[in-house]
Amino acid sequence: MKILYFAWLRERLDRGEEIVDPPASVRSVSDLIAWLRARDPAAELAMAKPEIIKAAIDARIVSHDTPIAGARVIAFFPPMTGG
Amino acid sequence: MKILYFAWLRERLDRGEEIVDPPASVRSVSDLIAWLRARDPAAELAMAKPEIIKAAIDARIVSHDTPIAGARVIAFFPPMTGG
Amino acid sequence: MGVRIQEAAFDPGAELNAFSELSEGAGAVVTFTGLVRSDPGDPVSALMLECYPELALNQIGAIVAEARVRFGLLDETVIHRYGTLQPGEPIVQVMTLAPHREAAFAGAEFLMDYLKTDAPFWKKEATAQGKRWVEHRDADDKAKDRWR
Amino acid sequence: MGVRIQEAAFDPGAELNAFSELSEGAGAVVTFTGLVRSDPGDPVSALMLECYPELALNQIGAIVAEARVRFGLLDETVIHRYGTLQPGEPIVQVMTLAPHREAAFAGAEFLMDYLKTDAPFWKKEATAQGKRWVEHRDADDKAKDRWR
Repeated sequence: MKILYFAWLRERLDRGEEIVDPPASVRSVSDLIAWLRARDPAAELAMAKPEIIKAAIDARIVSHDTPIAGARVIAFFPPMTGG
Repeated sequence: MKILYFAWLRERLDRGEEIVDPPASVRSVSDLIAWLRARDPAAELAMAKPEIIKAAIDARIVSHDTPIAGARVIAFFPPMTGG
Repeated sequence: MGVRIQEAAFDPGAELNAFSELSEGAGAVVTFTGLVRSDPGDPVSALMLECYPELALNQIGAIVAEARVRFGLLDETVIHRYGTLQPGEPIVQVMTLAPHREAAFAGAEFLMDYLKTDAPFWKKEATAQGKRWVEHRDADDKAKDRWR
Repeated sequence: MGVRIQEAAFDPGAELNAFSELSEGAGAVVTFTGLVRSDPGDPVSALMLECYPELALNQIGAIVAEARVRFGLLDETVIHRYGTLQPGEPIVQVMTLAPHREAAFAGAEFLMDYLKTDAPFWKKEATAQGKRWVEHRDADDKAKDRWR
């Protein structure tokens, strides 16, 4: 699956996207954040407060307990400042 | 002094303005309305409900108890429907 | 600040662009454009707008000055037409410029609520059944009263 | 109905004129134009707007559909830019068309409140002290909550 990062999350990770292949035990968005943090010190720091990070699956905003099975694109980003 | 009439008041009186010279006993806007009604059957009807008629002295809106001494132009009109 | 009472048509977009020239500290422009409304179930063929221009300038000037202080506006313009207008034509345009959107919206709504009840214009509609004066709406008084 | 996410500049007045073409039963157009704001005491030399376009179209499309039903709007358009913008440049424009002013104002305010918190854009300001991400404002959450 493809992961997208936006704003300061993208900057701190020094990448806007990456392809990952998490194991089957990674079931929810929360699980995915924990797995991404465990495999990368930059992600460990950038995502240290998961509660302030928002997520979208296939361009729909989701809560962190949403299953990721079947997802093609998962995006992570800080609170939005549009308008 | 000059009197101006607007909207349906102007139509019912069939005039937009007139010059009048009321006696000294006509002190307030209320007095003027009563005097105008007494001298003209069309005004008697058109101004039959003074409470719904608004007044302005020299292009400033005033209440009916305002003295008219020194006024150059007094306007009468129904509630406004601008905007 | 600008108040214009005119018989001539105006161009809403050109007015907006002229109004929102670069102004330091400005972040929000709100534009209200009022159009001659024709109800599909009771069509209006024309709207006659009568006006007392001297009083309109005094009344609108006072409302605009109050709005500027009350909402901290950076600029504001009111354009109001009189004469005979066709359905769909712009009657009135109010524009407010402010640092943030809350003030720009509140200023424009405040100005419109006051124009409806305090600006000396009177509307007469031409319909298939003849001509009729538009009645003053109690809802407009209530809208104005919320700013007290 | 229209939602446009674009890097190119737009002309606020031309957009307003194109939007308010004759529409039967329409009496009110409200236009909100958001400008890149530079505080005189802490000037901004440029604003970088990052965007997730697919999510923006979904989010704004849903908000616009809700606004249309909730306020009985006849039409509405949202234009939102991304990329690098200069102070004073238009970032966003929201336009609503309705029979009466109350609905047009409420619809435009509702759309702006939701765009601030729910549209996937992130602002970064360039200042004399360097670049900084604009913080999400709690006041924007509160503004949105009043529509619940």
